[in-house]
Formats: sequence, structure tokens, C-alpha cells
Amino acid sequence: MTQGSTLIDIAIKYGFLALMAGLIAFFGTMADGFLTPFSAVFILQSVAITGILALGVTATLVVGGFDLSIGAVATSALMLSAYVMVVWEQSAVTAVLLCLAMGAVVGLVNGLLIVKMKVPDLLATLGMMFLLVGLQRIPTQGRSISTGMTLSDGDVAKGHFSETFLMLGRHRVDFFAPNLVPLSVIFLVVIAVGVWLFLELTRHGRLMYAIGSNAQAASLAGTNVDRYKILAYMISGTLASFGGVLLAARLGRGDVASGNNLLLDSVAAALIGFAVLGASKPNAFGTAVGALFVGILLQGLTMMNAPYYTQDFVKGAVLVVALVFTFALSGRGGRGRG
Amino acid sequence: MTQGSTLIDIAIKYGFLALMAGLIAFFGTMADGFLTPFSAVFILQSVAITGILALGVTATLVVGGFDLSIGAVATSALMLSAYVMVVWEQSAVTAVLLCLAMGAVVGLVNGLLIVKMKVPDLLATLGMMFLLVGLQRIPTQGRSISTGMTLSDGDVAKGHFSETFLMLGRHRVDFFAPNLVPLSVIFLVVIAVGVWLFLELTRHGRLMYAIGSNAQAASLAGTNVDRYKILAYMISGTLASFGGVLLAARLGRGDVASGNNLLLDSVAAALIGFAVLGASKPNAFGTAVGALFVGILLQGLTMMNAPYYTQDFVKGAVLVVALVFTFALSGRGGRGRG
Amino acid sequence: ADMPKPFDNPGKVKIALVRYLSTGDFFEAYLSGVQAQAKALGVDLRIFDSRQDAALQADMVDQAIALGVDGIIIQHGLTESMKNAAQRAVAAGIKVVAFDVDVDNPKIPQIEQSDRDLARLALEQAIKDNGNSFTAGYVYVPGIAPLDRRNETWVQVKKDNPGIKQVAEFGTLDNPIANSVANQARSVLSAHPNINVMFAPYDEFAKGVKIAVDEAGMSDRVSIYSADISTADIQSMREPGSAWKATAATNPAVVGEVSVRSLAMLLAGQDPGHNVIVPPTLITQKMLNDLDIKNMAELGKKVPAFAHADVSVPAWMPLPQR
Amino acid sequence: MEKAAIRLSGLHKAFGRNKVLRGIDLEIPAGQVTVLMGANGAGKSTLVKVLCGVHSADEGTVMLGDRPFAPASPSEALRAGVVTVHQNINDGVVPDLDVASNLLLDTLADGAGFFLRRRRMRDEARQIALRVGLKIDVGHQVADLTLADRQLVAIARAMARDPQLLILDEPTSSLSALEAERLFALIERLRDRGVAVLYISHRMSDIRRLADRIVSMRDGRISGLFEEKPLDYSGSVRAMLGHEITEVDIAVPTPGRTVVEVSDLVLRQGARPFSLTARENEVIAVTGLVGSGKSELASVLFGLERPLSGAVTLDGKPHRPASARAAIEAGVFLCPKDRLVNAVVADFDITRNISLPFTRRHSRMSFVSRRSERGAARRMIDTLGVVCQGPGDGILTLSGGNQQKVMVARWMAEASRLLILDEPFQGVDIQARRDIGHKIRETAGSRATIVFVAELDEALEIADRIFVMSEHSIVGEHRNENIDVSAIMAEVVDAAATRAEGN
Ligand SMILES: Nc1ncnc2c1ncn2[C@@H]1O[C@H](COP(=O)(O)OP(=O)(O)OP(=O)(O)O)[C@@H](O)[C@H]1O
Ligand SMILES: Nc1ncnc2c1ncn2[C@@H]1O[C@H](COP(=O)(O)OP(=O)(O)OP(=O)(O)O)[C@@H](O)[C@H]1O
Ligand SMILES: [Mg+2]
Ligand SMILES: [Mg+2]
Repeated sequence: MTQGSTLIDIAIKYGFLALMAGLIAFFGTMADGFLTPFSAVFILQSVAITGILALGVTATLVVGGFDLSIGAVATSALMLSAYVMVVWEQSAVTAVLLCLAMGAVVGLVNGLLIVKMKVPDLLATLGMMFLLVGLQRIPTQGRSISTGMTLSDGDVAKGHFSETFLMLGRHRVDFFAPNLVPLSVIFLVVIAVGVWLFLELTRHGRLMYAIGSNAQAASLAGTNVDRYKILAYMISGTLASFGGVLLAARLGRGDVASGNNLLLDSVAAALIGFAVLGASKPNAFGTAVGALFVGILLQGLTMMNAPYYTQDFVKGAVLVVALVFTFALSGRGGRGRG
Repeated sequence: MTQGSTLIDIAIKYGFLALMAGLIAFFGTMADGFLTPFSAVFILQSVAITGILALGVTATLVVGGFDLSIGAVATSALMLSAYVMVVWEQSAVTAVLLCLAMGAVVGLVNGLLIVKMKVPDLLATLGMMFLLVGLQRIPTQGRSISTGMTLSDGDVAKGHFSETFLMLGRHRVDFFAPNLVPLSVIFLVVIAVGVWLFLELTRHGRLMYAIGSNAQAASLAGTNVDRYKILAYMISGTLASFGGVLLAARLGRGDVASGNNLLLDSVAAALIGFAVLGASKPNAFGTAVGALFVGILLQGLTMMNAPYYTQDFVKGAVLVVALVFTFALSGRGGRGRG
Repeated sequence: ADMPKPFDNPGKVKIALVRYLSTGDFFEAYLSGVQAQAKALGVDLRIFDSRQDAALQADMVDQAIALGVDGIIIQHGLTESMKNAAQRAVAAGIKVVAFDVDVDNPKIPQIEQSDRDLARLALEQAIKDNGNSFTAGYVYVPGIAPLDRRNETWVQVKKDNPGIKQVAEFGTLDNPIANSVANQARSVLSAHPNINVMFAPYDEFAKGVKIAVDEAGMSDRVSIYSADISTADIQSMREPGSAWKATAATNPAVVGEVSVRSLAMLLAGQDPGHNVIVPPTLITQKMLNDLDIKNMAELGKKVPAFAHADVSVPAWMPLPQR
Repeated sequence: MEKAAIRLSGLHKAFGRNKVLRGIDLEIPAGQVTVLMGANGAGKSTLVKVLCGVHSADEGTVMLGDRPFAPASPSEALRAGVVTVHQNINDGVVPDLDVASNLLLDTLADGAGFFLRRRRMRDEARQIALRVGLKIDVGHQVADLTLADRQLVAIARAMARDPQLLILDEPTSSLSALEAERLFALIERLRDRGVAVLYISHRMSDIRRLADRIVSMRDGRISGLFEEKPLDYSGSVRAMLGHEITEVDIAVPTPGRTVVEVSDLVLRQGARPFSLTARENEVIAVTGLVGSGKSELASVLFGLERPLSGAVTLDGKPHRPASARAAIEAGVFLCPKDRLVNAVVADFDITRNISLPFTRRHSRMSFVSRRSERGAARRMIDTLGVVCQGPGDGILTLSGGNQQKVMVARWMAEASRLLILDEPFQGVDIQARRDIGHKIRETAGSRATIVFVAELDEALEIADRIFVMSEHSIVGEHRNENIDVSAIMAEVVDAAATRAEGN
């Protein structure tokens, strides 16, 4: 029972994408070299990590939850992978597997806290965030991890980031041009498509949307609400840890870092996704577009030599305008609380 | 019709406070000088600003919203007050009034975005956050503001932080001991009591809780839902800007890097408040206790010479345990999403 | 050795380190230096960590006063917030030294790693390598005191060398800094492919720039000059074909030791001087390769100027074990 | 008699100190419709929730066929063939998904396969929808549907399951006679296929139409079992109440001054203009099919919507409230339908729910006086006979009917000029309905009262005058004396017929 004219419908549906196209056109004329495959790939690369985290957070948004711990999970994975390779001198495969397992376990704990202990999701994941931020620094007393570092027992760490591992963040695949597309971009695309398929086209995704919309009704219709909620947090945790692995591979070292900016940027991407195609609800396609949007904006502004603070400002302004446009027009506000 | 035995009821109701008492006892025996009025005042002072912000966020939580922009509002007020006094060479009163007005206007804009434009609250305030983070740095190109700084037109700023203004953050009132209680602590206590009175005992607070629980029902019962929601965001914005003023008064400088952790710490305090006295919903008393709790924890750990990362870890761990305790026992999870 | 009072009974001496910044390698290394020197002296060290909360840091000074410490080291912070607190400590008869924050007090020695010198050493190397006209990208975030001081030198060097053309200025402190800076630097490099020198006077910035330069495949065309050093930086500078050519640094651990020694001198009634400057060392890629230096420990061993600063070392002063 | 599909023995369930089920022994045979009757708060829904795996019993056993049955979750119950349509309609549907997904939600939940087969889903959903006469595109979002359609969606899903035991907890609370009739036909078809049906309702017309046997419940116990034809309806009511039902005897009083005058109102494009007058000391009932525009008229009077044209006056002055607040201040109160969506503040206790619109009256300088509001709440609990432990009870701990009473109490706590009640008897038991009706009539002296009800029985029980609404317009007016019920029905159904033709 849609109301109003089709024109508004079209505006709602394609307004955000049109805005993005306008942005691309603007930067294309204003900044040299913006409209090259090289630049496009780079934008994708710059949003790969946030994008992957945002897709995870989307899964939790779909079941009506929220994961504040993703930033901390990612930096924990960054530290863990470095620790495994540099201090324990293990292989890349071990490092990646351990990180993914860590992410999944964190997600599981988050999920259990929320469904079994009935801790509200924001609270549970906030607690988890603080916990991980502290935990990841304890093994090295707050220092970064790199080959040659002195360990607490006085030894020198002899392990190093294996080539295989670094490839995850650095290897480029031939595509149109030789050595064009970095692996991390391929991961982003594969994960985005995967999450999209899962949420939109599978039974499980549909049930997760049902839970987010009305958990009680879904439960009474026989859905195992607890299990799906836990699953969502595990997806989120695992993807966040994978994001951390990619980060480690790009940096080539275990830098101590708070994941706050990762968190905020991914949340922004996932929330912007609400506005894409007039969805008014969390959705994987929108999240990917949201991440891309932020990437394009930052790339364009940086190429135009805008200082970092104007970038934040423009990011905020465009976000607000885009959202007002979408939500004021569609006039329903969707699942409000994100 | 409370369910279960009274023992569990008591555990739910006083569990968190008992935990806090235990913590105090523990630190009291472990750390010299923890149990002194001086230390108590210090704890209060260390949480004054976070506490004030958290009380604001509580108001938005009560109407079922969420304000992610508080940290940015506080730092904007910090920069604005410095700018007004140092660059424009205006008085303390002007600076404070302008800051409060700025906070109220930001709250108003947040509120309008949310109620009129139907932008989901997390989104609207996230956009506002980015916007302010950028905006506050534009007048000084990202530099801190202090007397003698070179302005963009080459002049030297001649204004300075007035004594009156600095007193807000630094003056101490005689209480038991001479010069014991800082003004900021008094502000915290007064604001906490004020917000508590407002939310718990006045009909406006009552209606705000009704809106948070069922906005549709409140509206049909004649409540001006939009106006109260906007009011909540204005309270939040104004309190956050006041927090920023106190911060400026304590720093004596418009420092761009300060205030990074304000958002997360205040949100943590407000959310911990859910667990106090088994409220399972946002409440001013709980928020104040939550802020105090974090303050006690950090002070105790500092006095025991724990490195900063273990403080994060312990903060997270205690938070999770306290929450599990409260929510698992009460078994209802309250207003879940914060 | 014959120890002057009060170090004849060092167990009774309590000193406090009041920190503004703590997260990151620099600060951990500084702390380890402080701890090592305090241990060598045998004094009781208490650490107050304000986690970048300047107001809290001022309170912590008061707390230290209330705790009855004999000496305080103030590590970083803001002049405006620390000035009064430091004065209160002095008034309470406590000896105070300040590292990298100007507390504007004649009674308080200022320990400094000279940021201007750091920038100067790095830039002199850049001019030596690239001549005095080149196209530069510059990484800077205003409002951070050491970066602001390094910036002053850069501005001066640009003025003295009109051939240096700065085509881009960028920078961010978004965490993880190296990753965010890498993203920016990639954009900058695609907009200005003619950049041949990147001045990134903070090692987190330099890491990020290096990642971007590598990703853009421009390692052979761009040279990076920076400040500060860590084990990870050494690894990164020594990578084959690394664009990171030189960095100027003081050893943060040494600065930590100097801070404690200066405080100890005050406590023993000696004067370390009002400005205690720890001289920086220039570390080039070539030097690291020639000496086969793999980490900070080896850097200290093989470049003695880096391992120990002959600053504030009276005859009685015990030095940390190496 | 058929063999028992399900047998309950010694079932106990308590919430804290509130003993809700106190030893239920009951058989529900296959191939019959067992109607369960009971006053509000008797424990019917609780019993249902035990059977469908939401609550677990404290004591007692359930045998399904010849196996013990104690489902730990709704999905277990569903798999065992126990399918439930819950009383709370919002427990039945997922608003953000389309109708098709809603109709197949349970199939999805315990289904196999990874990917959705969307075309097949749509086809199946269409068939399921067709069976209950749900004439909507299955691609629509449920959020856009009316309450009645939502209820139909929930029912349709249950019907499609081919259950062993089908439980319907007040399934017709939002349905019109037409839709209800279609539902009854479906239930009968299932019954004839050997399904055991447990049907809970407060509507005597439903019960008369469907019941093969009646079980009465009172205070958590079975208080009567009626199986012999013809069924003893009055006996069953007596058993559930513990006394005779009070008879209603409407004596139309002389109406007082005119309060509201509606003239040439057009609710929407193409609807005929209509007029009506409401006077003091008179109760008007407006009846009509679901979707005939009753709630829209209520919204217009309460200031939530504007009519296309026409005028409304209140006490001779133009009445055009800009908001609910303005209407309330003018003395026009609306007790809306769908209490859980529109009225119940879940976080509040009974007291706060009642005082919600009138906090100003209970406060001095903005500070709320707990004593004052408690007093008002106590008074209203007594007046309307709300079954509860005290005025401090959380609203959600009350049974559905008692929640409804609290919502009516909210608007009767203060004097009004015009009291509008939209479906005030949703989920209310017969006795309570009489009580509420009685109260409404008793206090009608100083105001005009308009009650919107889809059930003609309810209109007959309460009104002095009855208006029939159809196609967003008033099509008939009847004085409630020696009324010709069939004439009214004809007006209602006629309109429906024309509409059906139009479609
Ligand atoms: N979750 C609960 N917590 C506490 N008390 C409850 C709960 N659910 C029901 N009750 C209580 O159990 C009693 C029976 O409620 P129930 O909903 O079963 O009644 P009902 O027979 O279905 O009434 P109605 O006809 O009004 O729907 C009531 O007194 C109610 O207050
Ligand atoms: N918000 C809305 N959007 C679209 N259509 C609506 C909306 N509200 C009502 N309608 C439609 O308007 C018509 C009249 O609705 P209304 O609620 O006034 O009917 P009613 O007679 O009161 O029915 P009910 O018995 O359900 O209360 C229905 O066909 C309904 O589908
Ligand atoms: Mg019921
Ligand atoms: Mg209606």
C-alpha cells in the first residue's frame, strides 16, 4: 500500500545512488586521476577493512542487535596474528586460523551474554570492547610486535610475518591491467556477495530478519531465536577478526591501536546502508555501498588536498544530508534504532 | 507480581551496589590512602565531566533514543569557549552562555533530524558527531587555542582564559577540610540530583519514560512526543556542552586532542546504570553510580600501580561480570537496546 | 659508591611518574627507561596514568602530593593544565622535573628531546640525498605539541630552500594511524605522482606513507624522512628497496633514564640545569644495513650515542645495567 | 466419541505467588471443536502457552496421543503438531517482512534447505492466503496491513500446518463477521479431517456457531464440562463466572443537550457525506465491517486526521483539534483499538498507565503526587473490576482482558465531553463486558459517548442508538428499542456485497 507518487518513490530508491554518482562526477572533474581504474581499485582497497567489519555489524543489526566490540576484535586479531607469527614463530595458516577462531569465540561469548545472560547488546559488547582493548596489550606490556623485538624474558623475537600472510594484504591480481586488484579487495567483494546472499536469499537470512523485526513472533513460529542471534554475533566477530588479519597483513606488524575509528567508520557504513535503495533497514548491499561512499568521499577530498578536519566535516554533512533526503522522503524511519 | 524468592530480588536490587562496596573495601585494604576524603573527592572529580555527559545521554535513552554526538559536542564547547575568550577576547560569561547555546542548538538539530526528518537516532547523531569533529577544527586549522597563538591572518591572539572561567574547573570549596571539594564535583552532584528529580518525580520525566516505552501510546494519550524527544536531545546537548566548558576550565586551553574517550566512557556509565537497583532501564541514579563505579575502579587500580592496559581489561571484565550478575538474575533484560 | 642523602637509604625515597600519553611504543620505551633508572637507584616508583586526559593528569599531581612522594616526573601534558599543579607540588616542597611539557616554572628542570633538532637532522639528510629542490609531501596534524615544534623547523627549512615545493599536506590521528595515513598517502600519490620526498616527522606517519608508497609501486622514486624509531621501524627501513631513507630519533628509554637522573640530582640537592636536552641521533637506512642492526637493543649496542646520553650523570649516580 | 488427541492431568503453573493454573484435568478429543471459556485472568492463555512450549508447567503431565508431551520451545511443539494462534496478534506476525514470508515463517523455521525458493514460496503463500480469503498481494509488507489482515495472516499460517492439535486464542478479536465466518468454515473442515481444535473466545456468537463441547474454566481450575447436545450455553457461562450473568436491559433515556454535531463529513475521496449528532446522556454505537471507516471517523473526532470536507462542532463551537493533546483539552477522549500498539505502556505499572493522559492533574509544579495517582488508580480498579494484586502491578502481568479494562479505566478516570471508545471490548469476557458497558452507561449523563464496535451483539448491549457504517459513510440509524437485527445485518452485508461487486 505505497502512498504518494512514483516520483518520490524513485527519489527514495535511487536518491542515494544518484548522490554518489554526483560525487563521483564532481571529483572526476575536480581531481586529476580520480577517474582511473587505479583510483577505483584504491578506493576499494581503502574501504576493504572497514567494509568487512561493517558487513559483520550488519548481521547483528539484522537480528536487532548491535556489536560495539568489532573494532577491538579487529585490533586483537592484528595483535594476535603478529604474536603467533613473530613470538611463537608459527605459520601464516596457524595465525589466520587462530585469529578467526578468536573472533568466532568472542562473537560466541557476546551472543551468550546477550541471549543467555540477557545482558542488553550495547552493554555486553561495550564490556567486551574494553576487555579486549586491555587484553590484547597484556602479552607485550602494551608494545607493538615486530621481528627483533625484545620479549619480557629478555629474548629476542625471531619469528617474522610470513610472505604468505603478507600476500593477504599486499598481493595483487591481474585484472584488466596487470597487478591491479589487491587480494583484500577481492575478499571484500566475495564477503559482501556472500553476506548479501546469506541475508537476502537463504532461509537463515530471512529468519534473521524476522527476529530483528519481531523476535517474539519469530520464536512462536518455531525459530530458534537464541541460536540465530548467537550466529549473528559470531559472523560479526569472525568478520571483524578477518578484517584485523587483513590489517596486520597490510601493516606487516602488530601495532597497538584502539579500534575506535574502525568501529565508528564501520558503524557509519552499516547505518548509511539503511538509506540505500530506500531499504530503511540493515542490508548487505547498502552496507557495501555505504562503505564505498565514505571511501570515495575521503579519496576525493584527500586528492583535492582538503585537510583532515574538513574531511570529517564533509563526511558528517554529506551523511546528514543524504539521510535527511532518504528518510524524510520515505517518511517512515524504518527500524529506527539501528 | 514479582516472581521468585525475595533473596533473588535483593540480589538483583543491591547486587551492583554490593559489588561496589566490595570494590571499595578491597582497594581500601590494598591501596594506601584510598579511604581518605581526599581520594573520594578525587574520584568524584575524575568522573565529573563523564558523569555530566552520561546524565545527558540518559535523558535520550529514556525517550528511546541515543546520542552519539555528546563527545563531539563537549570538545566543540571546549574549543568554542577557548575561541571566544582567547581570539574574540570576550568574558567568561559570554563564553559559557555561547557554549550552552551551542549545545542546545546541536541538541535541537539532532532532535529535529530525528523527529521531523525521521532519521534514525544513531544515524543522525553519528552524522552530527562527524560534522562537529570537523567543524570545531576549522576556525583554527586544527591547532589548539591558547594565548599568544598566531591566528590565520598573522595576528597574535591576545585574549586569555579569565580567572572566573578557570574557577569553574579549578576552584575548591571548603567542606570538612579546607579547599577540599572542587566546583566541578558540586556541579556533578547538582546536575545528577536535578536530572534525577526531573526524570523520576516530575510529570515531564514520566511522559518521557512513557515515550521510551511506547511512543505511539504516549502520543495517543495526548503527549507531545516530538517536543519531548527534542527536549531530551537538547538536555543531552546542553549538558554535554557544559561538560566541555568544565573541561576547558580545567585545561585552560582549547586542546583539540582532549576528550577522545568522553563518548565511550559516558555511554558506559549510562548503560551500567541499567544494572543499578535492578532498574533494567535508563535512570539518573544508576548513571551517576555507574560513573562513580568506573571512577573508583580506575582510581583503585592506579593506586595499585596497574598499567593502563590492565585497567581497560579490568574495567571490561568487571563490567561484564556485574552485568551478567544483574541481568541474568533478573532474567528480563529490560529495555534491551539501550 | 658513597651515596648522597637521601639515596643512602633509597627504599625510603618515593617518586611518581605522572603520564599524559601512554599508548604506543615510544611511551612504553620511555617508561622502561624510567623504571630501569629507578631500579638502579633503588627508589620506590609510582605510576599515574591519565590516558590523555589533561585535567585528570593535573589531579594526579595532587594525588601524588597527598601520597607524600619526594619527587615527581611530569611526562607530557598541556602547559595550561599542568602549570598550577606543578607549582602546587613545588610549594609542597616536592622536587619536580617535566618531560616534553613546558610547565613555565624556574624551579622545574625541563627535560627535552629536542623536536626541532629531530626535524633538522632528518631534513638535512633529505637535502643531502635529494638536493635542495624537490617536490615534497608533508604529513602533519596540528595541535600536537611535538608535531607543532617539528613543523616550525619544516616551515623554516622550506623558507631557506625555495626549491622545495610542498604539493600536499595531509595527516590524521585516526586509529590505527599507519593504516589511515596509508589511505591518505595513496590518494596523495595518485594526485601528485611527481612527489619524490615525503617528510613524515612521526614514525606512525612514516609507516603509513611507506605502505602507500609500496602499494603504489613507487618505492624507487620516493624517499621518506621521519622522526622517532622502534624495532618495527628498523625492520621497515631495512626492507629491500625500502623508501624510508632516514629517521632522527632520541632513544625514549634514554630520555626516561635522564628524567629520573635529573630528578635524583634535584633530590640530592644538585642542579641538573634548567634545560636538560637529550641530543637526537640520525639513523639512516645505510647505517642500519652497514652495521646490520635488527632491533633497538642492537641499535643501542652498535650506536653508543643512541644507547646512553651523557646527561645528568654525576659521579655517584648508579646507571642501569645493560 | 473419538479418542483423545491430548490429555492434560494435574497441570499447575504459578507466576511467583500468583497461582494461575491450579490443577487442570482436561481432554481434547480429535475431530471436535472444544471451546474453552473463562473470565479474564482465568488462565486460558497461560494454559495455551504451556501447551505450545512458551511456559513449562510447574506440575502435571500432558499426553499427546499416547506419548508424554512437554515442549521446551515453540518449535518443539510445532514439530509435534501442536499449532497455536496467539491472542496477541503482534505475537503472530513479523511486520518488516512480506506476507509470503510471514505465511511460511514456521516452514522456514524448521525447514530444510539453505536457499529460499522464492517462486515456490510465493505460490504456496498465495494458496495459503486464498484459503482464508486473504485478498492481498503476498509481496506486501505486513507492516502496511491492517490489524485484521495481520490476524488473518497469523491464522492462515496455522491453518496451513495440517496440525494434530490446533489452538486458537481469541482469533476473531479483530475480524468482522464475514471474515469470521470464513474462518469457521475452515475450522470445520479441519475438524472433519480429525484435527483436535481448542478454541478460546469471549464471543457467544462464535461459541454457538462452533462448539462441539464446551469447557469452562474458573480461577485456574476446570469448572464445567458440557458435551451433551444441545449444549448448555447458559450453564457454561454460569460455570465460568460462578454465578448468573447479569442481564442487560437497555432503557433508552431522554438525551440531554447536544454535544457533538457532525455535518456533511466526507472521510475520503468518493465516500458519501454524512451527518450525526451526539447528545449528553446517550450512548451511540457505530458498527460496520472491518475497514468500513470506523476508526477513521474516531480519528477525525480526536484530531488525528482531517476529513476531506464537512464540519464538526463541540458544544456549538467548531471542533477542529490539531492534535490529541488539543482534543483532550477540549474534553474529547479516545480510547483507541489495538491496546498493545496504541495504548499499553509496557514499562509502567497500572497506576502510571491510568494516570498517563492526566499527569497534570496529579501533579503540583510538575511534581507528580504518587498518592493522588494511586488513589485514582485504586478507584478505577474497583470501578471496573480489574483483576490484579494491586495498583503497582506491571501492566504486562495482567491478563489481556484486564489490560483492556485498565485502558478503558484510563479514559473514564476523568470527566469528558465526548468519550470515544474504539473496540473497547477487545478480549474482554462476557461479565466484564457487561460491567464495563454498565459503567459506561451509568456515567454517561454528563457527556456524549460513541462506541465503535464491529460486533453487532456488543452494539446492542450498550447503545441507545446504533449507526451502521459502510464505505466510509453512515448508512443507517436505529434506535435500540425493539430493534430489527436483520435489517441492520442487511445494511452491513448489503454494503459488503456492493463492495465485493465493485472489486
Ligand atoms: N508472564 C506473566 N507474569 C506474571 N503473571 C502472569 C504472566 N502471564 C499471565 N500472568 C497472570 O496469570 C493470570 C492468567 O492470565 P491469562 O493470560 O492466562 O488469562 P486469560 O484467561 O487468558 O485471560 P484473558 O481472557 O483476559 O485473555 C493473570 O492473573 C495474569 O496476571
Ligand atoms: N495508515 C493506513 N494506510 C493505508 N490504509 C489505511 C491506513 N489506515 C487505514 N487504512 C485503510 O482504511 C480503511 C478504513 O480503516 P479503518 O481503520 O478506519 O476501518 P475500521 O472500520 O475502523 O476497521 P477496524 O474494524 O479494523 O477498526 C481500511 O481499508 C484500511 O485498510
Ligand atoms: Mg488470554
Ligand atoms: Mg476500527
